[in-house]
Amino acid sequence: MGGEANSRAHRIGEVILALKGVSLAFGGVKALSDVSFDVREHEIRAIIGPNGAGKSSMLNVINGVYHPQQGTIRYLEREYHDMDPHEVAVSGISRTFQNLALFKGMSVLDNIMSGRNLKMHSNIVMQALRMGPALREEIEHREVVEGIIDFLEIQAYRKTQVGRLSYGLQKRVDLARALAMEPRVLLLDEPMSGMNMEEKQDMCRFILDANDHFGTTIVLIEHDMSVVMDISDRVVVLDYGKKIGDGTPDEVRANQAVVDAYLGVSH
Amino acid sequence: MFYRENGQFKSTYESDQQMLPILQDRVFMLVLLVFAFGAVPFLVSDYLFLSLLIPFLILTIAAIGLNLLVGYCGQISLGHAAFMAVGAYAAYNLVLRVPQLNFLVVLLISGLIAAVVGLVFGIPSLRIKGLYLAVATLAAQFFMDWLFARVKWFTNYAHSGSVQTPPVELFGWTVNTPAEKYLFLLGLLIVFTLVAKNLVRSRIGREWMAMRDMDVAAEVIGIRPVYAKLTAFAVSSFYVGVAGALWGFVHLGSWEPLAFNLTLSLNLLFMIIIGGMGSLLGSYFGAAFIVMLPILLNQLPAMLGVPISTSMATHLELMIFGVLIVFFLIVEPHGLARLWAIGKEKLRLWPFPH
Amino acid sequence: MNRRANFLMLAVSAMAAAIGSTAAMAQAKEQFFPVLSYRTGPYAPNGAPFANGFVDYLKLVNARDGGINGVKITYEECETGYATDRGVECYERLKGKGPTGATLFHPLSTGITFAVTDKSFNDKIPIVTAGYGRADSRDGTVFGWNFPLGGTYWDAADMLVQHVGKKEGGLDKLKGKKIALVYHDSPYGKEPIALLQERAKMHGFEVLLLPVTHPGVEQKATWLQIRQQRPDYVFLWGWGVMNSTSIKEAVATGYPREKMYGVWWSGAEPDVTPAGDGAKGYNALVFLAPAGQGAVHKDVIKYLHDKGQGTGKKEEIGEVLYNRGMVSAMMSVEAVKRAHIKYGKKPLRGEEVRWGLENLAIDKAAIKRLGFDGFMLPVSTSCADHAGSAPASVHIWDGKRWNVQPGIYEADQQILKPMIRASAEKYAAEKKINKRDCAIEAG
Amino acid sequence: MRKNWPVITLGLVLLAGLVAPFADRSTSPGFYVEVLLGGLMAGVLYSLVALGFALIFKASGVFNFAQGAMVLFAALAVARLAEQVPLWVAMLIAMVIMVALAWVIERLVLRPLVNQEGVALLMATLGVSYFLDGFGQTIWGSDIYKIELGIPKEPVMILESLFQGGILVNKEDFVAAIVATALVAALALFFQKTTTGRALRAVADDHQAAQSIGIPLNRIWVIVWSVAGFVALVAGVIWGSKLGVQFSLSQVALKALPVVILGGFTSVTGAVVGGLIIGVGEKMAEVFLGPVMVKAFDLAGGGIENWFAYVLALLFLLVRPEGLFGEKLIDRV
Repeated sequence: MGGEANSRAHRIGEVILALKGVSLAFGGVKALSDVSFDVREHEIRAIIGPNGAGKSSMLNVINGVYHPQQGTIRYLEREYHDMDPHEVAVSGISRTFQNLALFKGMSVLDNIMSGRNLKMHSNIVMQALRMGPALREEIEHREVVEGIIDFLEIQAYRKTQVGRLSYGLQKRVDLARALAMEPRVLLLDEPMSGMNMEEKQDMCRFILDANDHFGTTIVLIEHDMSVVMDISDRVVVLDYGKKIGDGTPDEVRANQAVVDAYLGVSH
Repeated sequence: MFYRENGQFKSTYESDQQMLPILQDRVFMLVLLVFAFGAVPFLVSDYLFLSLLIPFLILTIAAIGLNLLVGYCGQISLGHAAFMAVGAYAAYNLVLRVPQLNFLVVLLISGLIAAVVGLVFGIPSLRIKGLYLAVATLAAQFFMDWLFARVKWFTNYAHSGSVQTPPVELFGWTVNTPAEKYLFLLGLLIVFTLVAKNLVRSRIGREWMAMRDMDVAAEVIGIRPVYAKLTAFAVSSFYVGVAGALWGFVHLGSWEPLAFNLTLSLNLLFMIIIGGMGSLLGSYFGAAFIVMLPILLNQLPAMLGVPISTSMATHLELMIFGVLIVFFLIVEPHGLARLWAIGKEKLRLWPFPH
Repeated sequence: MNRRANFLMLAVSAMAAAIGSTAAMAQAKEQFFPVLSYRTGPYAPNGAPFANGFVDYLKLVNARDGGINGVKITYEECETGYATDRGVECYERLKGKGPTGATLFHPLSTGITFAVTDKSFNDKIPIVTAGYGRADSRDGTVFGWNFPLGGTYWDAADMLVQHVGKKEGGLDKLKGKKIALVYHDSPYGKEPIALLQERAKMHGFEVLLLPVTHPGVEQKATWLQIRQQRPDYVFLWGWGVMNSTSIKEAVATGYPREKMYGVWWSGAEPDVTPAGDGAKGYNALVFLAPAGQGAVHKDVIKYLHDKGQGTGKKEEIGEVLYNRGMVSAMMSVEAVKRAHIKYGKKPLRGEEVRWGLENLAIDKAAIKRLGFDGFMLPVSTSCADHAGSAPASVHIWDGKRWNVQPGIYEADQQILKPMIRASAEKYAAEKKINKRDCAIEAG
Repeated sequence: MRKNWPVITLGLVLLAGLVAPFADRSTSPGFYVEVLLGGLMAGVLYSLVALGFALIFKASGVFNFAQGAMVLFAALAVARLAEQVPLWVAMLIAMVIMVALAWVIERLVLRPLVNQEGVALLMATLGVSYFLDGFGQTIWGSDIYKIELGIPKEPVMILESLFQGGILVNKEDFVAAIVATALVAALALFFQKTTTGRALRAVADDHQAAQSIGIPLNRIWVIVWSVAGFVALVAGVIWGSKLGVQFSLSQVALKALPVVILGGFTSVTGAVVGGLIIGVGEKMAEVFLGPVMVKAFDLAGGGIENWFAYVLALLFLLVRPEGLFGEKLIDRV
């Protein structure tokens, strides 16, 4: 597997995202305590851990949905105490959601198009009249979106309301929407949960392709150990909101604490 | 059998993004427009114009406006009649104080003023959601009711607080007879529908719907809730403000602050819920339903030759209205527009069941 | 299929309606009276007796006299619920009915009056507002179709000021006094404000404005303010439940009922009875029709109620609002009779009825002949003055019945006239109306 | 401390509002106390209706717009029945009718609409309220009817020694306030102490969990709507005896809406405290602030109490979206 990673078009680069001493609590419940880790450009970074370990909270901190009480986040040479979701999106981080946060009332096409919103600039009057730049823009971005639709092989469902799609397809639309933002860093929250083997393989391929073709840095939460170990460059392990391991898949696999806390219990 | 899209292929994205992609729909719409513009003015009595069609056309604009906010952006408002009032009083004062303005410009400015006021009252939506927001919007309703009743400048110091308007004039055309009013309003409604359609299938519409469907996810893909919600409030109030100005100038001709009270706000909400939230067509259905139903129910006993007192007829009307609302909510919570869509789907497959 | 069916229905109903309204049965010798009423909603307790009196009189004319000079009266009620939009719909619904269209309208709400005044110019149907409506509509040169017979709220306010002035021992004694106006927060309640302020300027008293929100059940704060400000008099401009609530709150805050004066719409039985003994000593203006029974009531009982044809309960015959309904109907019928002289004894159009209304002359003899002796004072109108003289008295509730006090008041037209002219001019300018010239029309 | 600052701010603002009238020297303490009492008495009644709202919302997530119509319906029933039978019998029968009504509403409206969105449910209750308005007037009539509780209506002077001019208190209002307070206390106890009350709270917290431990949801709903019907009955009788029983009663309930948003939809305490704050606040505002505003802006009359409560509630929500005592909701992704 390592060989494949080395043959990538984009070499793994410098650290672009780093969390330092992040703690997050809801009321009295601690979700994260003093977690630090970093992500390098173009790499696939996995976050693993048992249920309730604080993995999703981690992502939510990164894209500004939750505001941590302590710690800093360093992204693209800038230091933040907490992040603002809009700013995060503008600076090129996008994500998918564990429990599907698609826009259920909208078609597949509209869902993915909405991922392009930051790249569209025509004003509201032009949109109202659907004239000139607004119309051109719609068509331009539609072409990009069609490219993503082709890439993820969901052409047949373009105009279907996403609420009516199967779970696996919805996951793909979720990914498509995130990709439509042309992100530098893509956060994937259990992209393969609830999928069968074949769907999982497809999804793996998409993730790797995205990483390979577009050079997207990927931060991934996944339960399926074999997948994680297969595709990720480095793995961080959380348990009860604390980091208990960090390193290449092989290192993590060898880490006794991880084995006890996670692998040992879960499998 | 005749309603089918087979063989109609789209070769460009532009043609794929048409409003009515299916040929038969376009033909139907054309026939409908020709009928509405060409035939209705000659067929319909003044009573139908004044009591049904004109209120229907104006309230449809208002319902579309409210639907943009509630149905598309997911923000509830129980106080939209207040923004109608803003539009109406703005138009009244514009016509009064700047008489040389073209009425279309007056409408535009009134709408913009309503939009600004709507935006201000939309600010709470950034903090509160759902039913809390619904009740909070009542503040707009009661405050505006009060404001226009109390601040004398708005009513030009009318001693009874009631204002009257001159007939609408447009490029030398005085919109006076019921049929003229109908045509004028129909024209406006079509423009407003097209604009609304354009908005909801553009970026801004997608942002609204994203806010409605999953606000956290919307934020994460870079949609600013402030922008999305406030534009929805503003655009919605613009529509409703224009509808208010029309309601005052074209329908009532003279009104008091009570003309834009809570009942009207609730009726607007009924329109979009019964018609279908998040559907422009639904706004039409809902407005028609709410305008027609009470009048029909009120006259039904007399039409059927059942001799009952007017008070009984009104009580029956209230009861049936209530029952129908509950009935519709139970049978088709997505409104008449969904029924229409289902009907169309069936027609598409007809005569083959699958 | 669905939509085509819808369309067909719409088209058919549209055509049916069109045919129904135009193809009038021109031969029928009938005069159609639309009756806007409100028998439900917050104001039903007041609306019902009025409507019953109105309809009873119309029925009586048919039953006793065989119609107006042989022209049968037909009528249709339409429920407005005191709501303006419903009222306008009723107006539209009824204006074209009958062989000659609606005779005239009694909108029975100041709000509806404002709305339909607008339409009267096109439809050429008189709007009769007996004791309500727009104060400025007395001016027939601008308000060609409005007839505030029996006086407007400016008349009423003026008479009340005169009355309290007399009580104080002269209008000049009002200087430094404080009069609170507790009013229904609608065009109805706001109408008298202009006149009161004018009078206040003249005599140097202070007007305290206390609006009460529809429907008027929440008046605690209003009466606390009265308790704080201690006005010398309270004028009550309420309707429906608001009246009785005001009197109850006056009791609760200890404001003397003797110093409270209601307009003629705040001085009926439903207004005082809910307050029980507390209402004793409360005053109200009464114009045209105080409570009690006279010759015409006997006829109503004989021709209608004894035959089971009565509209409402027998007990309410003779109540203030019932009588007022009857008088309103009577004046309408008399207007038609008057117009028959000019146009012949046939069904008349609204335009022709207007002539009758503008040349109304109900003198003492006529009142007696019609059986209204003691229930109204003479009325006469002209093209320029659509209200005629509008005298009224004050009556006091003694806990059981209304007692009319001696002394008949009439508004000081010296004060009213310039105000009416100014207001009417403003209306004409806003609506872009060409004024009528009464001299030419008469010639 | 930091978390409570909106509440503290509100407290300070209200306190300032309470003190403000004395900026005008002519305010006499006696009159001030009268206004305060007037506000409290109005507030207790608001609390009562707000409690009806809160109960139903807590147990079934329904924002019950029909509360006002229920007040009217119950009052009409009592008034008309009392013409035939003694008052207490009339009230008993009316209570039976309200329970039957609760059952019908549960069966015909709520059950089919379970799992619908909040707005749809709100609209449904509006439908119910239209129906009740029409139905009530059809079977009971649309005149003004009386409910005679036998409380004297003449006011009494108290504390004449303490304040100049004494304080005018209306016995009727006073009795009403006591009854309402007792009812509020009883309901609070019912919620906290009885098994059914605890079951109701369980349902409110988690429908599925409540069902899984064997609390029958439908029965709970009938109970809670019956309780709301009972509250409506009491409010209707109190108001009806004060104002006369007629159509307008149904609109008084609108006054309770700002109370529930200020207090928090789900909170019994919130309904009570909110009612008092709003009752006192709007009377104070109308009597003391109103005339100042009229003078300052040359308004055509005061009447600010119509919106004051709403604006107060709204401003408060801006700093504390869940209301005074409501539960904070955390979005989970």
